[in-house]
Amino acid sequence: MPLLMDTAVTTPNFDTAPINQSLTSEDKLRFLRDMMRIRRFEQGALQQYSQGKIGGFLHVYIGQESVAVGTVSLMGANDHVITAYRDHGHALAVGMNMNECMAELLGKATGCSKGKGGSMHFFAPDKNYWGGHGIVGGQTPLGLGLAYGIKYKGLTGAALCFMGDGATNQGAWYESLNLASLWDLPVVYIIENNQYSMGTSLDRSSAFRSCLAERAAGFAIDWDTCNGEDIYEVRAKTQIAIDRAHKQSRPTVLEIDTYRYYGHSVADAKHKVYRSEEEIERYKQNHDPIRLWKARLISEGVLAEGKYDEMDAAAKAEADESIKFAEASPWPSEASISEDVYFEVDRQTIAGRTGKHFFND
Amino acid sequence: MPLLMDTAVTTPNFDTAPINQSLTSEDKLRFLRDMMRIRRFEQGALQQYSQGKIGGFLHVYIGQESVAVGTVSLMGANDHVITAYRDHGHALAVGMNMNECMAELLGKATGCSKGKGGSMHFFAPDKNYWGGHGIVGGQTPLGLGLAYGIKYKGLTGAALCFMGDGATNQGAWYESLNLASLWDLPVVYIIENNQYSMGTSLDRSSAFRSCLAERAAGFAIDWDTCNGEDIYEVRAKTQIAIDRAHKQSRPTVLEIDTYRYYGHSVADAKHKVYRSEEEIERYKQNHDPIRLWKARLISEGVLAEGKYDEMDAAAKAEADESIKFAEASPWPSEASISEDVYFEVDRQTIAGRTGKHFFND
Amino acid sequence: MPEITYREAIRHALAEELERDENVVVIGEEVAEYDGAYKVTEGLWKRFGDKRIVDTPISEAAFIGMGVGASMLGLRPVMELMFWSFATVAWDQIINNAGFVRYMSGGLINCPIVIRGPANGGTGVGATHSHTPENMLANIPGLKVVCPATAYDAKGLLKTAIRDNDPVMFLESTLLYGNLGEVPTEEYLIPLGVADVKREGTDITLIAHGGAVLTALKAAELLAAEHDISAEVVDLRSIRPLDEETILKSVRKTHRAVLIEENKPFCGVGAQISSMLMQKAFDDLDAPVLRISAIDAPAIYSPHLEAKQLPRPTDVIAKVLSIC
Amino acid sequence: MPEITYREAIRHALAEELERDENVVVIGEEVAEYDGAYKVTEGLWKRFGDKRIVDTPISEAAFIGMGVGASMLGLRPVMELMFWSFATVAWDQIINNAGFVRYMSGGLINCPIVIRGPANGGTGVGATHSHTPENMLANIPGLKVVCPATAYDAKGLLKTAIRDNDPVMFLESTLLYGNLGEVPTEEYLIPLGVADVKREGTDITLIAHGGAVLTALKAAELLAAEHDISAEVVDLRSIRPLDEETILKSVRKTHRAVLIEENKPFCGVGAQISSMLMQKAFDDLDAPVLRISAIDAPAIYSPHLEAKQLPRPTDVIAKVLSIC
Ligand SMILES: Cc1ncc(C[n+]2csc(CCOP(=O)(O)OP(=O)(O)O)c2C)c(N)n1
Ligand SMILES: Cc1ncc(C[n+]2csc(CCOP(=O)(O)OP(=O)(O)O)c2C)c(N)n1
Ligand SMILES: [Mg+2]
Ligand SMILES: [Mg+2]
Repeated sequence: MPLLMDTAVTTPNFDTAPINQSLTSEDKLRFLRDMMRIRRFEQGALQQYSQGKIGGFLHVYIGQESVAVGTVSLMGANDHVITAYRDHGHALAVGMNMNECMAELLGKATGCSKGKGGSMHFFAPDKNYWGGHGIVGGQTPLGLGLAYGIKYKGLTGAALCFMGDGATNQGAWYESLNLASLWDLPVVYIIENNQYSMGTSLDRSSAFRSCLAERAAGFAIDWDTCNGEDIYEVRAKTQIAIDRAHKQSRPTVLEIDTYRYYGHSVADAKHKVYRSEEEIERYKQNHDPIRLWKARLISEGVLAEGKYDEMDAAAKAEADESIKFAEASPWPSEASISEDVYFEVDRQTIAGRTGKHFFND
Repeated sequence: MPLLMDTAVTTPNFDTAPINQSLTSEDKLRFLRDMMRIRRFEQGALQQYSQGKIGGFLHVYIGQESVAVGTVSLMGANDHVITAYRDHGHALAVGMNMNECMAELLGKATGCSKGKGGSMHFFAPDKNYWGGHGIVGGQTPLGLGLAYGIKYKGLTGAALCFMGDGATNQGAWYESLNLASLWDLPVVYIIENNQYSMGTSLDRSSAFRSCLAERAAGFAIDWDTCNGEDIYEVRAKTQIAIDRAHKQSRPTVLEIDTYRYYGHSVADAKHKVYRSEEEIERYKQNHDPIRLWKARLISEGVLAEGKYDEMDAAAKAEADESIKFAEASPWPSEASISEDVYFEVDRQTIAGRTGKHFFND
Repeated sequence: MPEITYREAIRHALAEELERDENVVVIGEEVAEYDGAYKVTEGLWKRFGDKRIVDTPISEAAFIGMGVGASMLGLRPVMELMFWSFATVAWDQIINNAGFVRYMSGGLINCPIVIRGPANGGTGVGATHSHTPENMLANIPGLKVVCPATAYDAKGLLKTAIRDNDPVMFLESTLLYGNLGEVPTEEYLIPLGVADVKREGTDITLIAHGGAVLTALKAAELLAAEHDISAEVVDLRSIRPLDEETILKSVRKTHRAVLIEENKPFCGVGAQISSMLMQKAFDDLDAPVLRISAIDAPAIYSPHLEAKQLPRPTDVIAKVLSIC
Repeated sequence: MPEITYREAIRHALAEELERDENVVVIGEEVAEYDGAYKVTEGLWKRFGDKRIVDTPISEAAFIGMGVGASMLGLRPVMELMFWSFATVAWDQIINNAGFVRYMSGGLINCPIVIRGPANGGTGVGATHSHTPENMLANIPGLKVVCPATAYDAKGLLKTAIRDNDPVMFLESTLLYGNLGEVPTEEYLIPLGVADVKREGTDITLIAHGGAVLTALKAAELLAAEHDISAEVVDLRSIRPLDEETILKSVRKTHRAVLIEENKPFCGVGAQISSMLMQKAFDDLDAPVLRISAIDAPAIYSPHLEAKQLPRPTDVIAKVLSIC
């Protein structure tokens, strides 16, 4: 499949889409800043990981920042987000702060999930952000449930449910598509197609006609593809899906082509074996969302000379600060292992005090 | 969705398809006899059920006989069949005898599964018949596995995997479709679309464009629909799929429209509530596969006057006989509850005699 | 007190909670227009309409996961599995999402969902349809597991389960649906985590849950009548949380116990209780605690044998006599 | 004898069986071109090629079910789950199809499949990725369950599992993959259902499986050195079939036992063994059999706490001292 990012076809001018026309310079600079913050945050995380301060997996989002930032920029009060384990970008995009995120990576009590979830499990329900889920495809029925809840409550909103290209091969998603279409649920499934599921390229994992999103057609669901390198396009196409959710309460599958520069996780030692250095370099040079957006804003006269470096320094400083914060934060207590299992126990309600809930003794 | 069986469009003359042209009169009469045998067998079973001799569920295939008989008539030595719990028709079509089937329904030791499986679990691996499976959609990966095995062994064959319209909403099937297409596996998924999954009509269970089978397109799999009332059409279209499996090792999804006259299972008290008497009557009058095939054979001069009644009497006698056989058969012994759990234990191999396998004491 | 069936008791619990809280929604296969495969939800769709009583396609993974997601937003979905056996296709959603989302989010999210349906053998539907997963579900910290044996308990426990703010797995039995029991007309709730002494006795404690409670009661009757043995019957009712105190109190009185379950034996609920008694009542025991489970094979179909695979009063009596 | 890692031992078992029987095929995510997420299958694809070593998409339900179907036709698929935790999305295929197809067909069909992969906590991957489902799997009559603790056992047991004609669930541990152990160069097989006394002792029996065996051995060392207590360590190796005789023999010698598992406690493997000892060694026991399991909460992420959630030698020692 020729990826949209790689076609010679000139991208239509998505900057003229109404949703983009209404953007102020501040908005545009905020997108840049948010992307840069994600990148700097993750660079900090990588460094912490290499120092052995972060356990388990670290799935880095670098290269894909425009997707989270572009889509999330469209969210209103009743729109919700849920994603898989590659979740730092979405977390920062919805407004989580670096401190709670870095502290979570280090497993500290001040982490967004009190050190219980780790890299794959960031949550901020107060920001309509429902995680951060480790089982591939497992979040797709949850996303459906968010849409169900929105509709049940009579609200006008959408559930943006992100997933990888590899996740499209989990059965629960198809069940979800059928329900979404059958019941007119306002869910937008956004496939972040970075062309690999771990070490498996798209053509070795998935059979399709023109693209993965087209599989939605069989369920009578509208779908589209999108060049993820361009925030304008991401916003324009996502807005169509959100409108469809808000106005017609209908689902959409939107496949956004993108690319990750790092391995699947930091432990992915072979990521320069299953794909070439050249390929990675080509994306960095020609398709980097930050680089492209920067160029765009310069050409639009929005980004002044010197401003970029200033923003970058600020992002880096914020990331450095978050590392300090995380390092200085306390570990969760040993007793906390047994907290947050049951609501009723945590609140010490009558229910929580009745009967034995834990069975070590 | 206008069902093929109900469209006014004149059916193309599938009798001229090469696979049908080569049929002898005996072949055609055999199809009739096989359909009649299925019907008479199940009528006998219904009677046994109403006498309380059969436990649990009894999912009757009556009305759908042309599908099993037509498709199975095309099977060669390396073609295999697997289906769901509505499995009596396929069982008799592949050549299982009524005795072992009726005895299984009554839970007797002489049953095809020694009384262990019951109505939903008929098996005859010697006839390439792999059951009989109770979990909706659960057989679809198994069917894929049969195709995998065929291909792995370098054989030219196909796995025919039957499923209901409702089963198309189980996720494992979509995973299977992707694998079948990606790996060029010779599997033919045959959706027996009888328009209901229990009390739920197709339009209340499934969102699709033109039909369920079209969902396969998203996986780059060929698909077709078929009027199941006509054996010629069933054979012609299934043969295309089998050829595709044999010659190109490619999968197919074939949706065959059909209808069940009885409830979902005998316990389905409301089957005249969720659909009308008239609807059932219309199918019986205008779309009954046995009635239509009989008329066809008479018009072709293949079925002589009086022959039909003779065949019907023979089928009924065979069914009656099978009831006698089943009734006269012994119950499985209490000890047999613990047999057939482990191969190694049953054979009393060294492995089977090492360590404790069962934990009641 | 009026007598109603176990089925009706569940239905009344649903109706009362639907009435009480507009966030309660009943979702499952055939629960609405068909009135429920086992008629538990009969009449609810007519009364509460499309929004509150929802028929689903055969997509357990998606609809259970959907219920979990909706519960995170504050709905209180009561999901019906036509059989608990079908949880096998939704296992990930139940275990990982319902079970763990509160923990993984450091307590930010909770999941007030109930998943209910029958979980029992003995109805001629074979191995795939006769699962009794209470042991597996209760293994998961984060889930609660309830197995009512009577109409009274079913109603009181289900109402509590629906109001509970944690995910509650509610395991019923098709074999109990038709059983009559006294149920008050006034509202009542039964807390989770409180066992019920269904019969008092002094010589031995029979511990059971779900359908096995009736087997235990029957055995207790026969033990009294034929062997002059006074058996106390403890109905666990709730598997997690578990009322260890009531169990221990009884065993400390009788000094003997037999555990009865329809679970398969290996790592069944009986194993857990036995190991607990080993640890906490070692010196109180005058004989080993014995267990009776289903015969350790997949559930057989044959109507002639099926009932023999499950614990029978005679099996209980034999075990009791071996230690009394 | 040469020392190789647990990982290599598994790889050698695979290679030898691939060589020996052309029906053996290794299937799973990233097992071929990537050499395995944990490098267990490293080099096999290069050596055996596309037909024998097969990469799959992320579709566990379909590919495990496919393996079951292919095994019915006589193949001997060895399926890798990247984590046993992902069995949750293939639960139905494992339980109902691999577990029950032989039974439901009255013995007409058998299913010589092996499903293998790591099943352990302790690697910083959180609750959804740290399942230890041996208790649930062994609850299913029809399945066999093996949990090797050493390189030697891993190799010998896996070779046997592949030749076994029943479905064998083979649970490894990422924390053991790098451990070295002596493994003979000559071929050997270890039967399923035979426990191994990993250390002899006279005062107490420590019973464990998988990674917990190493914890038990460490504890036994410290008990000897610091408390003059001689602990015997029984490694179950195979959970189902289970070697009750070796367990009983040891306990009848030492009269005391502590069970150690990385399972969660409720209905864990330890519960089963404890209940068995209650029944069969009641009069031999001088103290209650005690259990140590993982702390009863979903697996926590925090690197600081994770190891504390799993049984540690100090936990074992404390339990032992409480009854010795
Ligand atoms: C059910 C399940 N199977 C396997 C895994 C292991 N795994 C984690 S991520 C991943 C690749 C997913 O790729 P994709 O969906 O494309 O997302 P990306 O990593 O590219 O963002 C795999 C195989 C898992 N977490 N869950
Ligand atoms: C996973 C699962 N969910 C639910 C059921 C209960 N059930 C058995 S058959 C059936 C309807 C299936 O309809 P369809 O696939 O159209 O087949 P048909 O009965 O029409 O032949 C349902 C809901 C089941 N056996 N397995
Ligand atoms: Mg990807
Ligand atoms: Mg149907």
